[in-house]
Amino acid sequence: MTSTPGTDDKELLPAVLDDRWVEMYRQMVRIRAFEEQVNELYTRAVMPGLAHLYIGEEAIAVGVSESLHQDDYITSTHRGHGHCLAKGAAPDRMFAELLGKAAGYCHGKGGSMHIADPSTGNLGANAIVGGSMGIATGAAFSAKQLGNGRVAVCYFGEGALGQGVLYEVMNLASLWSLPVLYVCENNLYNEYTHFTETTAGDICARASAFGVCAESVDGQDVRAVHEAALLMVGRARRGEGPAFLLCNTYRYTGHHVGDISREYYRSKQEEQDWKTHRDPIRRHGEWLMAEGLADQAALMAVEHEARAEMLAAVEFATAAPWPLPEDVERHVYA
Amino acid sequence: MTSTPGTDDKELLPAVLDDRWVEMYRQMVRIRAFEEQVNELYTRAVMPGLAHLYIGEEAIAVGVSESLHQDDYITSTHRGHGHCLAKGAAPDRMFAELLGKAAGYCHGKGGSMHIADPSTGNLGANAIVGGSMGIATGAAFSAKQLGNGRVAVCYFGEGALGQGVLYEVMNLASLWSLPVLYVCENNLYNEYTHFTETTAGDICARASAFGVCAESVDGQDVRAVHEAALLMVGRARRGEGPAFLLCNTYRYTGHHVGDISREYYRSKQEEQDWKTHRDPIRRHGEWLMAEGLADQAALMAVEHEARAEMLAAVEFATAAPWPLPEDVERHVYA
Amino acid sequence: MPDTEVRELTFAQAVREALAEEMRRDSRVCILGEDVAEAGTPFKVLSGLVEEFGTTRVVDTPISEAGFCGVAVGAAMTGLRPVVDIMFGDFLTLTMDQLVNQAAKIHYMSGGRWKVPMVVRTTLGATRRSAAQHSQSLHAWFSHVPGLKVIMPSTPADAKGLLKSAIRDENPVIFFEDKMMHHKLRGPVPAGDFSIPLGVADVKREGTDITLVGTSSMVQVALGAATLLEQIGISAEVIDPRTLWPLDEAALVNSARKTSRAIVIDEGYGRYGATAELAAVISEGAFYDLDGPVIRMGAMHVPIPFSPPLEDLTVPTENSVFEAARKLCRRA
Amino acid sequence: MPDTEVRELTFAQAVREALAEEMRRDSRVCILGEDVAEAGTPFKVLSGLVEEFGTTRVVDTPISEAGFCGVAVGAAMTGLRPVVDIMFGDFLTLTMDQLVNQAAKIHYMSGGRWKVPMVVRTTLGATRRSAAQHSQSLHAWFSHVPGLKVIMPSTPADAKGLLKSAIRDENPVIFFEDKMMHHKLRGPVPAGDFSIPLGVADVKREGTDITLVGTSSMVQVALGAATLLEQIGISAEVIDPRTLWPLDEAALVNSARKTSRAIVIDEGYGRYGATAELAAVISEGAFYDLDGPVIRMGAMHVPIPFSPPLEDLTVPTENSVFEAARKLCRRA
Ligand SMILES: Cc1ncc(C[n+]2csc(CCOP(=O)(O)OP(=O)(O)O)c2C)c(N)n1
Ligand SMILES: Cc1ncc(C[n+]2csc(CCOP(=O)(O)OP(=O)(O)O)c2C)c(N)n1
Ligand SMILES: [Mg+2]
Ligand SMILES: [Mg+2]
Repeated sequence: MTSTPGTDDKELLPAVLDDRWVEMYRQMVRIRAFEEQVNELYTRAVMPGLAHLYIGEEAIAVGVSESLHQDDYITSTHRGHGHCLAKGAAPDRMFAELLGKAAGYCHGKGGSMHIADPSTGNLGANAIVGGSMGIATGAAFSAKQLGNGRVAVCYFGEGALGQGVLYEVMNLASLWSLPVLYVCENNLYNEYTHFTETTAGDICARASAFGVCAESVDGQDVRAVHEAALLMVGRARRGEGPAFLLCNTYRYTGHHVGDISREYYRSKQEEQDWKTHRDPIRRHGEWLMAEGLADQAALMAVEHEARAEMLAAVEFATAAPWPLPEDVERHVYA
Repeated sequence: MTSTPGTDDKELLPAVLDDRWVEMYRQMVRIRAFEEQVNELYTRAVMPGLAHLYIGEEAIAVGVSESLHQDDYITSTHRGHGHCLAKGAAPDRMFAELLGKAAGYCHGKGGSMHIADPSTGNLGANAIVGGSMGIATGAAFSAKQLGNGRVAVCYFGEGALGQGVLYEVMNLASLWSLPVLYVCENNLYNEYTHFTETTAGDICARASAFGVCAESVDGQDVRAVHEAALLMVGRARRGEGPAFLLCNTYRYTGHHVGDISREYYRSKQEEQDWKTHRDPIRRHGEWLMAEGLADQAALMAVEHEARAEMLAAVEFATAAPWPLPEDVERHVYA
Repeated sequence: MPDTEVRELTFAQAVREALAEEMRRDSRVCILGEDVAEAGTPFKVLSGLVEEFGTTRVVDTPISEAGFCGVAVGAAMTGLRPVVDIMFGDFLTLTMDQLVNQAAKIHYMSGGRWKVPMVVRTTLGATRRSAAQHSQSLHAWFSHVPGLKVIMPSTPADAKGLLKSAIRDENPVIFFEDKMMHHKLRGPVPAGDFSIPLGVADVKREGTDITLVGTSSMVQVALGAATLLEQIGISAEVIDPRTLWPLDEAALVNSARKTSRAIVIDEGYGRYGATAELAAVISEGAFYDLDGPVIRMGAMHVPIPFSPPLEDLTVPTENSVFEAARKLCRRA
Repeated sequence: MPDTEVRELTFAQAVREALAEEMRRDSRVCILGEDVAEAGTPFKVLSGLVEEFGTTRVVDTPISEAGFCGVAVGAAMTGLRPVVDIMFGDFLTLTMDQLVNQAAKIHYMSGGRWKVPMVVRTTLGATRRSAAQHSQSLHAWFSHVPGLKVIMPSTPADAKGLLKSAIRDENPVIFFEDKMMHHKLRGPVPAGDFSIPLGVADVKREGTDITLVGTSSMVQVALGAATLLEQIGISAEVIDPRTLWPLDEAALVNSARKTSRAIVIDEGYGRYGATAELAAVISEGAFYDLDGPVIRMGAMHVPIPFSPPLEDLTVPTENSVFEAARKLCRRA
């Protein structure tokens, strides 16, 4: 985001890193470090339920979020940690939520799939595939009616292209020129099924048929994502209507943390190819160095800091207390 | 339809009329005569509830149905009388249904919006806008699985483009190459709202984005409709997949029989223009005469016969008995 | 004192008045639905509103019930107070994910951090010759779902007072209007600002021998039956819970304890419906005072048929309620 | 006698066996759903079926619940017998128009001329740490709708026998599986063709002092409570209706008349849920034999929370049922 994110250590970074491209590197690294800790918690059987990791897809949330203001809205998905962090969520309260603790963003009531936070414009992650498309479009409807200049971003996986409500709300957004950006993260799989088995025709054409401006980018290239998002967010903010950004990407790990044996639906070779040749963090780091925007040591420092930040956050969450029994009946009605 | 329809008087027509184009004229005239009687029944307060007339749109149902076999499937809409008749339904049993009589196609339980008839492949009219898109696609799924060579036609108004399920099932039909034809009847209005206020982008592009072969035709030209339908049905039957036929048309009368004062949503002038310049029956009649396929007298005879047929059918239905009280609990479960 | 003036209005006029007053009071209130603007809905309930408030606040939508309900959820979270129009209650089937998985749960799932102050106005009721897909009364489904409130007004005054409370409520509220009442039922309605709290039942008629609990359309049926019962010397009390959730359990239980007999009447399907809950609440609370089991009367367990003589068999009537009450009282 | 052989199977194995046997018997039976083929569903219930029956009969779909349910409706009308897989019962919200306005009503609306022989297999149940949108038990909604049948198996044998009946039924049937049972609950299951008629309750344990009516997941809870009650000298009868519609009312009523006390336990939300209907049926039928009101126990009226200590408070447990039963018996 162009406004200052919520964590403290950011201010401590050396001046040379105080550059947007470097900031994006840092955000991607933070997301990956967060997810690695999630996996760790799961492996240690400390985390209740499951979680869906964003590792490999970091460039999308970061490239998009860096084009937003703090009070712009996002909606997120079951694979939502990256979206939340990139929009400014604090890792400690996120981990607390993942562990079901009272200090979590949702008082422990939401868990991994429901992180929500008004202070960063996060309308909520959603465990229903396609479940937040209406919500994001509605936030854009408010922004237009109230004239507050905000933009709403709706993240979803390519599997959500199967949900009819997407076409209903794209039609509405187009008719009413709403400031909403639909960001489709095509990581090739709907759970355990390749998207080509579930997705006919042409993805971007599905949006443009509704008069929604559509474009496809390399989702492993944070600069490409960011530049496209900047353009689309700008259009939307100027009242020029909705846009659809297709980001081609890959999830490195399982559909969820428990999805360990994946060879029946994809090869180890395919996974390795993406990790080796298209890793968004490594690619961006190499570019930063080539451009002289950062050196190896600076990038290493970013990684160390991120890891330290996440370890501290895990520690906070682990030590945090559970909600009280009487909390179970609170928040049913406002 | 290419197979013989269910009514008897057809066999009595002179030999010169035994031609497909003349048959289509006859079918259009029958539909209009049917609908005029429906309006009459409503005006006389004999018909329970409401009905949605197909007057002005006859060329579509006729042009499409004439490309189908008797055992091909159709699904229809709230504005369904024309679809049912063109597929071979008998007017007497239809009127009986409209009056809620036991002799009706559905034992009086369905009424105007639910005419269904397995013997003519009519899977049912539907009072939910978009409600039969899944059903038609499912019938095509069966046809493919069972290898029986049938095709399913799904009729709907342009208002149904607002229902997300259309995009869900077009995706399925495209992925699985199902023999289904989506026929969109764009009569310019969703009830009392012009379709441009509800429909963004490009209608045919919405289908082709899903890999569904799409084409737009003049829905007031029965030959144009028929030729497009023949092609699409042929493709589908050969296993080449689904198609989408956009038919541009107009309803001459109200959204339903009670919609009398329409000037707040459309002008009398607009209505008159369509009736005068684009009437499908008159245009086709003129063409038949110009081609020497029929003379004025023959066309007049068709009209007289149709009117007589419909009057007899109304008489049958009026005299028919109500269902018995105990019928109310029959047919809940098979 | 224009605020205490009472006029005779139709049910539809009362609904429209509530909306107009709330829209004047609060610029965040807006209406979304099919043919709500110039057409004023097919039921002509909203006629005149677009002329006063314009098309940015009275918004015609495509036929996309899921889509525009979803938009309303998001709009409600971010500063508006949308009132959604779902023409026939049967079309709620298309909105269940938006209302049940999203609207109802967002406040709770977010630990109280987001709110969804929206109203869904919709219809219920049969006997309109509209057949199986336009005649359902599906309010029991929503009453089953924590996070939603469910309102069932039975008079023009209740319609106005409860709709105003619904619009001011911070939660998603489903407001069911009997479509047969819109223009047929007239009644006194206070002018000006007048609201009725949610969760307070109303005694529509006092009585001593039997309690008739009616909802929405069935309140008039119960009142009609009470008149018939009076003629044979049975004094029936008619109670209208007005909101199914929150539910004024005490009012139902106290009346049944007083009369020692109860019949609950609702136009939804009879099995696994609202009558089951109302009967269970009364049975639990008044068990030791009841002379006989609570009788439930709802729509017959059949899809609503089109044919008039069949359709008329499917819903409780004054006569069928009268007969059931008579039997229950005699048995005691 | 291979047909009377009885093996220990998990609930998931029993479901799979029923499907495999029916698919072998009848080539019209096919499966539609997300990740049903190679993945065998995320719950691994269908593993192995695609290997035997191929991808034309075990069909992976896009994430389009409304769309593929609709396809199943049409396919059922035209010669197939589809079994649809809706992964989490919460996703049924997306299929309500297809199931309620279409599948449930087509036979009736067509005057008996079309039939819709299809099965929807889906899941219910909380305590899996899946939070509010993946933990609901929405069977009450479907039981409310004429034209649908609703099955709630509680043991592997019931799952097999009832699923086979569902597939052979000529109507749309919703089949709810408790997702916590799939791999945790084992039990004896007859090999070969073995079906259980719909509408016949099962006495899971005989007793004389109190009737515990449990559905699906709550049958084990009731049995656990019965064991605890036995230790304090209370003999509990545990009845499982097995199908909520058709409902074996006589079995419930007769048991309650015998014991004079009843508790109904169901994992759906407690208000306007299945417990209300079951309690009302018992109250109506056994009124004069009951010592006290029928007690209802369902999920707390809250969206299911993620946090484990909170989630565990929301559903009835052996202990809470034991306490309620003890109270009811003491009071008598
Ligand atoms: C409506 C609905 N259907 C099914 C599911 C189960 N489900 C959870 S994630 C998922 C796959 C989603 O794929 P995609 O949208 O591509 O997101 P990804 O997991 O790849 O990020 C499915 C089917 C769900 N949560 N919601
Ligand atoms: C899901 C649903 N929403 C709304 C309606 C109410 N309704 C009936 S017909 C209609 C307009 C349909 O327009 P269109 O599809 O263009 O068909 P036309 O009437 O023009 O033939 C509407 C909104 C309905 N029946 N079903
Ligand atoms: Mg994906
Ligand atoms: Mg139209």
